[in-house]
Amino acid sequence: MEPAPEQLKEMYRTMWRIRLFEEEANRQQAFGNVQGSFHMYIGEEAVAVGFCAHLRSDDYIVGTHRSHGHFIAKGGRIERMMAELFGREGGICRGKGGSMHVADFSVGMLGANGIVGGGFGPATGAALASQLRGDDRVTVCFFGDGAMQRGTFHEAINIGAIWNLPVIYVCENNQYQQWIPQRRMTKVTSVRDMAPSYGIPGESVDGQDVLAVSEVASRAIDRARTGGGPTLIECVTYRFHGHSPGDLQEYRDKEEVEYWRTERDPIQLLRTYLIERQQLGEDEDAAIRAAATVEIESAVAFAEASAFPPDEEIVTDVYVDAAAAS
Amino acid sequence: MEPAPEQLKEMYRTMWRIRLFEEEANRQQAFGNVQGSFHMYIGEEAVAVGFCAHLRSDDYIVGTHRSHGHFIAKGGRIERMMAELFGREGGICRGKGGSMHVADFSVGMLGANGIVGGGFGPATGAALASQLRGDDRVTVCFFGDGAMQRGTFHEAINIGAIWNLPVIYVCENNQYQQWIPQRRMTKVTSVRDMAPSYGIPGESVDGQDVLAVSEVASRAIDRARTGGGPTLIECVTYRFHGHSPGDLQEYRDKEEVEYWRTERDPIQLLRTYLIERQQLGEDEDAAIRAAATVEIESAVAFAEASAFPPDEEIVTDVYVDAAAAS
Amino acid sequence: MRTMTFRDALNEAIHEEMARDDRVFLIGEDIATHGGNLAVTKGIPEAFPDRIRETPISEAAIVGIAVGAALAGMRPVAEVMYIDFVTIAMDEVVNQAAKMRYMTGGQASVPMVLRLPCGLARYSAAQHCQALESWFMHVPGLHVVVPSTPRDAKGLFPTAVREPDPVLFLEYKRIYSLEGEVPEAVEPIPLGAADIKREGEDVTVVAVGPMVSKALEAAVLLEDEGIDIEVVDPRSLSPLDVDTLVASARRTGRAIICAEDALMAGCTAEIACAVSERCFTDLAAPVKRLAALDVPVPYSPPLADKVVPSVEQVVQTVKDVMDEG
Amino acid sequence: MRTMTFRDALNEAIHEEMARDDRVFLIGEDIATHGGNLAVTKGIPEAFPDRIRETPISEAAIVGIAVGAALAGMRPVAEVMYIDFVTIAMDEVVNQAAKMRYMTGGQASVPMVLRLPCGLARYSAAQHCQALESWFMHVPGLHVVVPSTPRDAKGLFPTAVREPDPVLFLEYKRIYSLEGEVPEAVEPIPLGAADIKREGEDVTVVAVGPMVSKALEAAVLLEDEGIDIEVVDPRSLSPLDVDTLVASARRTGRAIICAEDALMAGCTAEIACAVSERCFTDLAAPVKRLAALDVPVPYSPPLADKVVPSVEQVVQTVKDVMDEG
Ligand SMILES: Cc1ncc(C[n+]2csc(CCOP(=O)(O)OP(=O)(O)O)c2C)c(N)n1
Ligand SMILES: Cc1ncc(C[n+]2csc(CCOP(=O)(O)OP(=O)(O)O)c2C)c(N)n1
Ligand SMILES: [Mg+2]
Ligand SMILES: [Mg+2]
Repeated sequence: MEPAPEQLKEMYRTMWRIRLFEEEANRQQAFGNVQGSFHMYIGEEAVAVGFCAHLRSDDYIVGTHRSHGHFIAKGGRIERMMAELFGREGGICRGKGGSMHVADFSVGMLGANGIVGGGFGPATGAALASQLRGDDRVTVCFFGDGAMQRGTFHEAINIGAIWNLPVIYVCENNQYQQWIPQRRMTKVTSVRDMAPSYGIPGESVDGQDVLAVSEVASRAIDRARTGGGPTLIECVTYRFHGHSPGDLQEYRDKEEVEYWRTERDPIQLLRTYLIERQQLGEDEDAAIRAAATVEIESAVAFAEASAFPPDEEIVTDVYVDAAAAS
Repeated sequence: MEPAPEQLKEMYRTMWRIRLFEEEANRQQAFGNVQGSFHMYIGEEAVAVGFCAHLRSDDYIVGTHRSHGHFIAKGGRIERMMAELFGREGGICRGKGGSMHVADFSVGMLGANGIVGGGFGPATGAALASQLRGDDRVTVCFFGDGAMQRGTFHEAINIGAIWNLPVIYVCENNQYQQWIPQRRMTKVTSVRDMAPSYGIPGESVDGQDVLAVSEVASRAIDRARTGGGPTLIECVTYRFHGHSPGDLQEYRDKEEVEYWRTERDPIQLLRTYLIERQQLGEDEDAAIRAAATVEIESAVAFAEASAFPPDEEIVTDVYVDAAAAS
Repeated sequence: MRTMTFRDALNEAIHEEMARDDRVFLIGEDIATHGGNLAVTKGIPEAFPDRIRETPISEAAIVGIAVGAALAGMRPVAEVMYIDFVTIAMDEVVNQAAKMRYMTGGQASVPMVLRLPCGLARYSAAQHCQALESWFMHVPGLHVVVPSTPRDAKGLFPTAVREPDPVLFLEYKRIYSLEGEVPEAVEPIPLGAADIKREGEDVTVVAVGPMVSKALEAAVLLEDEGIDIEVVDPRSLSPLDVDTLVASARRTGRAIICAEDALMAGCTAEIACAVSERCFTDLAAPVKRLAALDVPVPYSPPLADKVVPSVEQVVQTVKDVMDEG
Repeated sequence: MRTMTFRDALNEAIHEEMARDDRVFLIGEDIATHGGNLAVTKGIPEAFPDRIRETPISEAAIVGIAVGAALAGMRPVAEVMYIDFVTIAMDEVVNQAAKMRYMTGGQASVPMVLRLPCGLARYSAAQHCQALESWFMHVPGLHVVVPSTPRDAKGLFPTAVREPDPVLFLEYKRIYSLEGEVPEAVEPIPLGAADIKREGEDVTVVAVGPMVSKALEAAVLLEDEGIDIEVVDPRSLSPLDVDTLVASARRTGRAIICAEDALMAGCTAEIACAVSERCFTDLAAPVKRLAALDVPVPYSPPLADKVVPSVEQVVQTVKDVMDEG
């Protein structure tokens, strides 16, 4: 079922917010305001957006090391993520996590993860919590094509399957794992082909086409929510930037990158689609970008205005603050 | 290709040696001469024997926590295994390993393992050693149906596959993992169905029929030896005894056990086959058992004659003995 | 007062916590069959059929799932069949459970208990007999609890379940059958509260887990020789109640630290250091450690029996310390 | 003498060992691309194309495969990209590699090196900055090596490769770029041989890994104040050269143990204990530990910078110890 025009525009808007957030964060990274590990999601926006469009605010998602997009798509507070990247006390994790650990529990974003494949167990566990409580929340577990080779993929999906948990395993197959082409590290041509090992449905979808993603996502989420159990979904996508800043990218052809950037940009694809159907006018398009730009600018302002955490913060949050908790 | 009668009789003999070894060890366990974890292979003999019949002495095998049968089938020194179970210094591991750690490196038996699924990596590594050296050895990795759910299964087989290593992954599907029926822990009906996840051939075979096992084994071993890469093979089998001594076995029906013991005993099946084809006479049959009985009796005598290791042995073999090594 | 075994006391505590709070559930291998691998979860499947989950042999997932369920508001009690297998789930314990609160700036809470049967038992050799408390002491964000008596098991378990941060609950297998007095109702015992199991004047013997009853036996033997030892049980190793240990050592002027983990970089090193640092001018003799040999645990029963410290070794070490000053 | 970085010294050592022995091969993630994740394996794919294996993201398999290849007669040098991820392969390290020789009564040999880049760097937060040496010191059957200078890296690596038992080779990421003198030919440095990096009279400063250069800097500052410290680098933590440490502490009468791992149950606890036990009557002040804070490593740069001991802290601790006695 095709999303309503307003819903599509909302997706379009969210993709722009992700894109502009990251472009700005990348600039800030170059300036030295953002330190640490930093992995850009640009090019893959349709995946996070296509899935999160169908999630409720009390549903859960579990991210990866490349999770700015997941955070924004799930409705996380963007200015607090920027402050997090700046390492400030106004950061969503009070500056303690940084890019690889962004999380916003107020909207069910249970955290990025510095451990590739570290999210399979926790995502499955969040889904188990829903099942035990008898609520109808759904958990979406995002992971990379590289993460698929971790043992945790196998262990957790098997359990998700035998217990029929409300969880969707979403492989963001951007075709590279750090500097290595995915095809060298598996003999399987599609991640979907691994679903039979767990006796669950598998799907593969064009991850640049947010409509396609949205459709597959909607079906899988509905199924999970109504007791139909897990689905394994591959979204074929591409990261436009290097694995992390300074990546020389000698492992892939410039033409390949160029092709994806120009022909397969999920934002441009949706834009063309909307414009062709006259669901988006030039003005509205400009307004969407302008609003996103303003939002990102104010996120930077928020981050800059926030102080670095005081030294005492080094030792807090290791354990619950007993005084505060009681 | 059917094995020659002499080869079949050799398999028959080896199955008896395993059976009688374990029956005796089990008695010794009841007497208290054998302590520690103790898992019996009786009922599953055709698997180890059907595979090892096609291995050279310089090929490698990697076992499980249930490895007396693998040890004997690969040609390990039986009296030294008995002494090991007795915890004596004449034991194959000088009494330090016990049942879960029997190994005989002189015949390529690289060790049982107390960690379920602990063998996948090491087996794959042994096969990598052969590939790096350019020798034509093959490694057989035995594992249980329960081990299939460990992450190591997934990680190691994927690497075995992408590197095309000379290794055969053999699932001894005895339908239980400790006290839990395998079917509760996976939605897959045959382990073979997981082979496509790794892009390698998968087979499933009646593990009580040593001829069938032998045929599948021979093909897979030949393929591995000639550069054809790994195979994933399921042997459907059954353990006649409990998981370990004292197992109440409330989790399975007595009738089921009875059925497998009487109708599906791999030794009796082969015996009937040989007798029907007049490849084995009553006398020869009796002689085979008698010889095995004598062998086991002398193994017990050897074990009893061996002393417990002296106290100083507690601290040796933690690291190489520098004096001895130089 | 009624007496019961450590196993039964723990079982009772599990029952009570599950009855009290329906967010508590059990997850692990073979826990709902035959009363569980080591018969600790007897009766739970009947009493709480919906809150006990038997898993495949997937330790990394067991712990990872517990982390996720805890993040989502449940109170998982996970079991890894033997502590030796927690090696498979160290990422989940160390990088996920322990660090989540910190990495999220306090947003996340991981209120989970990880039950870890540990130590020697039944001659099951090197991969089934380990004691690994010092690894977990070294990881900020974890609590490490080592009960030594049925009563402490009964009192520490509810504390562990109610704790908002992850607790590793170490169960020395050899004391499951230890009998002891357990009141009908036991107050939850706070973490970080050492317990003086026997008062004494001459030597402070800090004893962890199964060393507690050995130290108490040694005390009786030493009494005959006119030596009066104080036996202090830290009960939790993280947090560690250094104050109580130090106060005792200051009073007696001598301290021995006894545990069943391997000597090198073991829990005895941390405890001995903590005491030494603060009692430099108070001690008549150096703090001594009594721990397991630095070897994998051998199978052969006569060898295995010599790996961890015996009552006789406690007695001898106390005498040595008395002789030294 | 020529100078080079720690990274280049190690790279040269890898080249030389691979040229010397064709059983040596490398296995790990991204090691053959862009010179490896931390640029240590530069040039190896060109020089030894058949002996470098890039793997999927499968740490348990990487180490398990190394164990198997070692059992079958090869000399694997495995890399886990950051020590934080060795948590995924602890079964392979602890239950397989470390215990194989013992469990098989000496039949098995596991001559493998596990390279573990560790410690803080580039503000990569709690899951990419750990220092876990004490875990491995606690496991009988493992060797633990922590080079602190380019020269030691060059001398310790061949020893590690030639060792018949598994060696964990800890590479503090922040010292990859440290420059130092390295002779054209470096003799392999035996394990268990501490090195006195600076002789001094007043205080023994035992320094592990990156703390060595900080201690040397502190020495210069302290000289101005008339305090003369001796800086001792254990170089391997298992085996640990207690004799050299004790001899130094006896001579100076004061000892401080400095490392970058977390304080509680860290490597400083074991070293401090070993010295305290044997120097009871020789010391003018208690042995002091200087280690990382007991916290996960925070991202925020100003906080992260305060987690491990600084030169100033070394200076201050030395002064405190001088004041104490
Ligand atoms: C367990 C683990 N191993 C290795 C790494 C280092 N690492 C970080 S990202 C990455 C590549 C991940 O590839 P993929 O899962 O495809 O995600 P992508 O980066 O392509 O989004 C690697 C190897 C890690 N963080 N965790
Ligand atoms: C990693 C690990 N988890 C759990 C155990 C405890 N355990 C020993 S044998 C066993 C069942 C194994 O089942 P399977 O692999 O099917 O082998 P089988 O016993 O049937 O031969 C279990 C759970 C173990 N030894 N190692
Ligand atoms: Mg990828
Ligand atoms: Mg089985």
